Amino acid sequence: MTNAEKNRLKDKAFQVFGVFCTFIGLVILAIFLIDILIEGLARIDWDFITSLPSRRASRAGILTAWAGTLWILVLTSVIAFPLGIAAGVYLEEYSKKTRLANFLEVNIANLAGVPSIIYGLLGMEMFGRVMGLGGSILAGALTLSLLVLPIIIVTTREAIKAVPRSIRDASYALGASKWQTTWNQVLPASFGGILTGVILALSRAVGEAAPLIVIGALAYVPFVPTSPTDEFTVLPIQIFNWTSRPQADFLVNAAAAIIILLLITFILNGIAVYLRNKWQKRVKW
Amino acid sequence: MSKKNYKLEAKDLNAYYGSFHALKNINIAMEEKAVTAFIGPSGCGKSTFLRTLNRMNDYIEGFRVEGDILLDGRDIYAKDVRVDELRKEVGMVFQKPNPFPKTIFENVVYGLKIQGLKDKRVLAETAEKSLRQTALWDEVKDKLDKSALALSGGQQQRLCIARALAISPSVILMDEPTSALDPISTAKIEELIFKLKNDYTIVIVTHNMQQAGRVSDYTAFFYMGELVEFAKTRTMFTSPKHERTQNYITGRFG
Amino acid sequence: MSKKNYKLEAKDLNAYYGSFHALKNINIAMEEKAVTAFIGPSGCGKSTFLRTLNRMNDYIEGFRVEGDILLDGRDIYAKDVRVDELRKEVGMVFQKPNPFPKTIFENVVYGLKIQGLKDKRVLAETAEKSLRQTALWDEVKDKLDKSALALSGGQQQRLCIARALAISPSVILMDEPTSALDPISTAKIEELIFKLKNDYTIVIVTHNMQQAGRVSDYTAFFYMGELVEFAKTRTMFTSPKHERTQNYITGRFG
Amino acid sequence: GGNNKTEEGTNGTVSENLTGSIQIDGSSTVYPITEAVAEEFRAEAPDVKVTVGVSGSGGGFKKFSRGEIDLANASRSIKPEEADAAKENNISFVELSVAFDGLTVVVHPENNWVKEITVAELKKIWEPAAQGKIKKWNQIRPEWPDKEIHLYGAGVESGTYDYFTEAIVGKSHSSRGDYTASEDDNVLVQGVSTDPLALGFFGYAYYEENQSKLKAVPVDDQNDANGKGAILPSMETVKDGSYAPLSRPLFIYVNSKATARPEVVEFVNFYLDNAATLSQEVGYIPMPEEQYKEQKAKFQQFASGSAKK
Amino acid sequence: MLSESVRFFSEVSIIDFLTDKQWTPLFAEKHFGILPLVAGTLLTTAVAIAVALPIGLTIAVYLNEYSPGRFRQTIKPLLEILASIPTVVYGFFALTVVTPFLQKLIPSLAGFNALSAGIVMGIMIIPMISSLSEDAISAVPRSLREAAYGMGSTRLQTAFGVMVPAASSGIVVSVILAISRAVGETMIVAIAAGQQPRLTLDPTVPIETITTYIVQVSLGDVPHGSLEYRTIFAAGITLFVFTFALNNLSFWIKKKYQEKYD
Ligand SMILES: Nc1ncnc2c1ncn2[C@@H]1O[C@H](COP(=O)(O)OP(=O)(O)OP(=O)(O)O)[C@@H](O)[C@H]1O
Ligand SMILES: Nc1ncnc2c1ncn2[C@@H]1O[C@H](COP(=O)(O)OP(=O)(O)OP(=O)(O)O)[C@@H](O)[C@H]1O
Ligand SMILES: [Mg+2]
Ligand SMILES: [Mg+2]
Repeated sequence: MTNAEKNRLKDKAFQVFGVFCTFIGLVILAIFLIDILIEGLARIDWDFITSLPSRRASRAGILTAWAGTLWILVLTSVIAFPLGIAAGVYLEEYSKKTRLANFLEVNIANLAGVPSIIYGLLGMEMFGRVMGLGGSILAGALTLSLLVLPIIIVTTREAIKAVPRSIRDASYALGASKWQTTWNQVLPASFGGILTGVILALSRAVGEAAPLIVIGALAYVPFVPTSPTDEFTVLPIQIFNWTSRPQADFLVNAAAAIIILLLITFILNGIAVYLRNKWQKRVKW
Repeated sequence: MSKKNYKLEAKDLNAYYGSFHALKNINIAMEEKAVTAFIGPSGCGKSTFLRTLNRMNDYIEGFRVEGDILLDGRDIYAKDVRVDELRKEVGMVFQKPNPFPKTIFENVVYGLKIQGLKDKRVLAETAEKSLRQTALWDEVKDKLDKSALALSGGQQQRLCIARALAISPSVILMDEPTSALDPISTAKIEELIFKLKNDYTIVIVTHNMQQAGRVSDYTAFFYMGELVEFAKTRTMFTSPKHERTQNYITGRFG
Repeated sequence: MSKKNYKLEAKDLNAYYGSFHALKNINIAMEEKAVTAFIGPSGCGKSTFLRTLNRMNDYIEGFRVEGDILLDGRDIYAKDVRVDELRKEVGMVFQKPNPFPKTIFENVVYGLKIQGLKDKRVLAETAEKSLRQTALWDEVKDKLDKSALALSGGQQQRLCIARALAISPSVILMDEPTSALDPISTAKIEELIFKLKNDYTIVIVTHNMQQAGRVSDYTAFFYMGELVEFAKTRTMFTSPKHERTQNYITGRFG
Repeated sequence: GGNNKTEEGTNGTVSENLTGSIQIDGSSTVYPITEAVAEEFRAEAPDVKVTVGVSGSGGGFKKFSRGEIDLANASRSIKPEEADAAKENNISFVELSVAFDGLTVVVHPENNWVKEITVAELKKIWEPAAQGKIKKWNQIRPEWPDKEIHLYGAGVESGTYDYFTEAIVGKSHSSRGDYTASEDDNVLVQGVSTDPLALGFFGYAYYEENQSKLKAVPVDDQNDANGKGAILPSMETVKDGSYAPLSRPLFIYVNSKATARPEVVEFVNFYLDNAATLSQEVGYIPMPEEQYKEQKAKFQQFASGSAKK
Repeated sequence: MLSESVRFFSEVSIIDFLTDKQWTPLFAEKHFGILPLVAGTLLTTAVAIAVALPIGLTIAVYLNEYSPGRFRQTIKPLLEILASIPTVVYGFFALTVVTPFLQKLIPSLAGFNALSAGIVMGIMIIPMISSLSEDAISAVPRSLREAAYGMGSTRLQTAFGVMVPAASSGIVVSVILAISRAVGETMIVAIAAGQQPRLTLDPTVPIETITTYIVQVSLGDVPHGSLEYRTIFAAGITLFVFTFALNNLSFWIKKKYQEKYD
């Protein structure tokens, strides 16, 4: 066999492997979704979405939980995304490449590996006790923001780094300041990549229960939060709670709640995916 | 000679890429409202010197300059110089065309927009004017809202020139602005340079001796990082002082 | 004419970027072991056509060809054609130099390595040979292990030519291979082309009429996506059939 | 109660138009009962906002001793250091038991050799000295097969584990470490029901819900005073105390400061009035009637005591 | 956190902490050897990365180099859903689907083990690697891809010879983030891996990870403020040191192999 044939074979083999891997991913996803749908879909009805928690599985609903999840996600997005992107931009474009900066760089990635519960403990002390926010939505959102910031910062930096030097050169040479270059050229060109970070950050935040429990999110909340200082519960807490109940009916409830949770993620991710596709199509060099 | 007439001066300029000594003790003074051409074999340091004149090399890791570069008598490497202001004064066209991944129109008006100009009419007018100056208007007028990356090599090059002209700098640095252009477009750009000379100071890098002869008032010949000879173009092309210059110009070299 | 002698043929070729008709009904047959030059104003479709000859346009979204391109009589757009094999046959030097972000040495031997060649000595020898052919050896022999991106524009261009030569394709497509080169380097590349002609079929895009005159056996003149005239270079330069060609060659155009 | 007007002992009658809020946190084991009570209480006093958290007995007591919550759910008694912390903040409290949880010893349904087990045998299996030594069924009873034994039990940080070690080994937190642990009893159910060599323990409700997949083992405490021989856990045997020593009480703790608020007093009374039915509904075992009375009296006394202060 | 750890180490010798082979801080007879937890963390993370890195990178390359654009645009967000499935679901999936399946292949596999937990964790972090790497690869200028194809490279050679090295910075970061997520993951391991601190590198037996331990204790019934409770801070610090070392290593690798393309 000649080298060319070998290479061709490898190429084909990889293609097959690529299809295989992609389909593994998709098949697993399908298994999850189908499994959850089969188990939980029948349970979803208007009552389920609009009822309060209850000891009776058939009457229990997730009104306060999904409302809390939405609150938390929106607030977290509002806090974490601008902050994370700004920090990423600052670190990549502005900060001097000193030893300290290098050290910081390594450690921000490091923070992504700190277990979420530690963020919970930190959040409880910082936001709950010191800032006096207690177990409020705001405290929860701030805590989750801390949790996802490293992901956003690090992905932002990478996306920015990937913008070719020549684009920056062109902008600088036209008299653009650093900020203008960043804002008009670098950010638009890297926005697709940044959005991937945002998607992954959201995906992470949406499923967290432990840190929120620690900062004081509750399991039984019989009223819908109306302001960021209200107490709250979130879907993951409800889900964890239900999965650890002995009655099988609660497991069905959990599956149904998971469907709703995924739906919320879908919608939020969907917005980001839509934007990403738009941006990435525009930018091709 | 009185200093007054010099727009740009380099004094004892040395430049290094890390340990590589790219520019060696350059002393040159370029006249206002004149065209200076840089010539010399590939890799001799022309682009490096050109980029040093508006501090575009600041962003290259390990790059270092010693000595002074004066624009209107002021050191552009001084602490208090704002590089963005400097670059509005000293425009640049790069050796490799580098359009933004935006529309053609956005490319041309970019410089104006960042200066805060918003008036749509003025933007459109300037865009048209710059594109006409670079003989690109007819080719792109129907696709101003298409991506600049979908242009041919020569079109991109002219677009980059148009983009630099749009902000009306007082000095324009051009690194082989016609390398990808056909003779007619080249002629148009040369004409343009000739016209621009009335208002602007122009520095151009070129490999085309005829071009240097046609458009420039002064010529600087670089060789291996050194400025071998700098003189009136006519003088240099007819009676160069150095043998090296002579050999290079007549193509008897290497 | 017998088909035998034609290395490359295009038959009723049309090409589109989306709805933009970039090449219009091109019919051309290029002889083996000859140099064919493509000339024409910027944006007329030279690069597009060149890139169609080794299917580099496959990767551009919205790009579409109709008609046939035959290499040694076989349609290169046929289903069973392996593009990677095709491109080993039909090498290419792009209009904008695009070295890999690797060392100079790695750049030159890349093509050999992907073909599975591992012998260090052979690699080193081929690298030296190719770099000598493109007159780059002396400039880079001490920094073969440095990044190719730290080269000057002209050096990068020669590196890309060297890289394409190293895999010894039977056809070499060059898109303005000397646009960033000084006259001496240009002369060396032209000499090289002249030598290569003995073994290779060469297609070259150039804006330099003198260059076309010096190196090519045949010349094709493109205008607005059409092949206006295709003839022996000597014939075309002395007695062009079309007025347009005449005007373009003599620079009386626009 | 001291300054409120609850009619004693009547289920579910609560004075109208109460307002305010009640914060409860603590053990996730007790949570279902409290949730059920809160749910029912809401029907009685819709303007009282009751919230319940699940940050564990430890987390609950921490908040409790800082005065951040009114009631703490607990699956174990308060520890001296936690009580001290409460004292520092001038908080006194009362412990009220609200239901039983019967820890059930289970094996795989295909296990045909274990018909019953004694506390001594359980101790032999679970005590620290057993670690790495007791590995086979026949080491416990020679007639049992020469097969590995796989152990499943509550996580070491749970009140369940606390109680189990205390009851079986005799010393809290003293046991072998090489067993599969989880605080999620459903996980343990999954483990035991798929492992023919398994022996595990967890809450009665989880056994009851999964009877087809599990086999409960009668436990003999060798004390004929509370039932002779090996006894299977069931509603009755746990309630009447004959299933010993593995039925444990679950608690709520009430903060003295909170008892100044009528809604809290009402709530606790309501809790004790309804715990019997509600705890059974969510899978736990109610205490005998008279014990609820005792708890209620205890609370009344405490509430009036702290009201005087 | 630091002060809590300091208090912890004033009560427990750091030497015991690092050398004792048993971790039983909650038992009557206490041992404070962190090594079993570190081993558990290492093990599950290694399994997860062994699953996610090849699959994730393959998907990234496949989507970028082989598949048509539309396909990529649909597949990428679909795969990203994998990252947002609640981890309880993954945990039970590992326990009730993956473990029984694996037991058919490896009969000696324990019902709770690091292998299933690791594999499932790997599935969870696939999108981190596939999406971020794909972004990094597609940010490489087209001229480089053209250069490679122009030399007669196959798609595979273009991908791994040119595109992946040019995108290495972004790819390394995607892997770092994925590892971080795996290291910090709790629920999957808590449900499927058995929670038995055990100093072993055998993935077929039950283990416990640092994070599981931390979560169980902080949400369990242990009194806060006690020595037992403070172990979680010591464990947290250990984890931090662990990821710190890991990150420094990967940054060093990144620096060394990074290619700049302009
Ligand atoms: N990717 C693209 N998408 C759309 N249109 C394109 C694209 N690339 C080139 N074109 C258009 O196709 C026409 C031919 O382009 P081509 O690059 O072939 O010109 P050329 O003859 O090589 O010009 P030059 O000498 O300037 O390089 C031009 O009008 C150009 O604007
Ligand atoms: N970024 C860099 N790092 C290190 N060396 C560099 C870098 N850029 C250029 N050089 C080297 O510096 C020397 C001068 O380069 P420069 O780009 O100024 O040449 P030039 O005169 O513009 O050549 P050309 O006509 O080929 O564009 C060359 O030898 C080149 O290899
Ligand atoms: Mg140059
Ligand atoms: Mg072209």
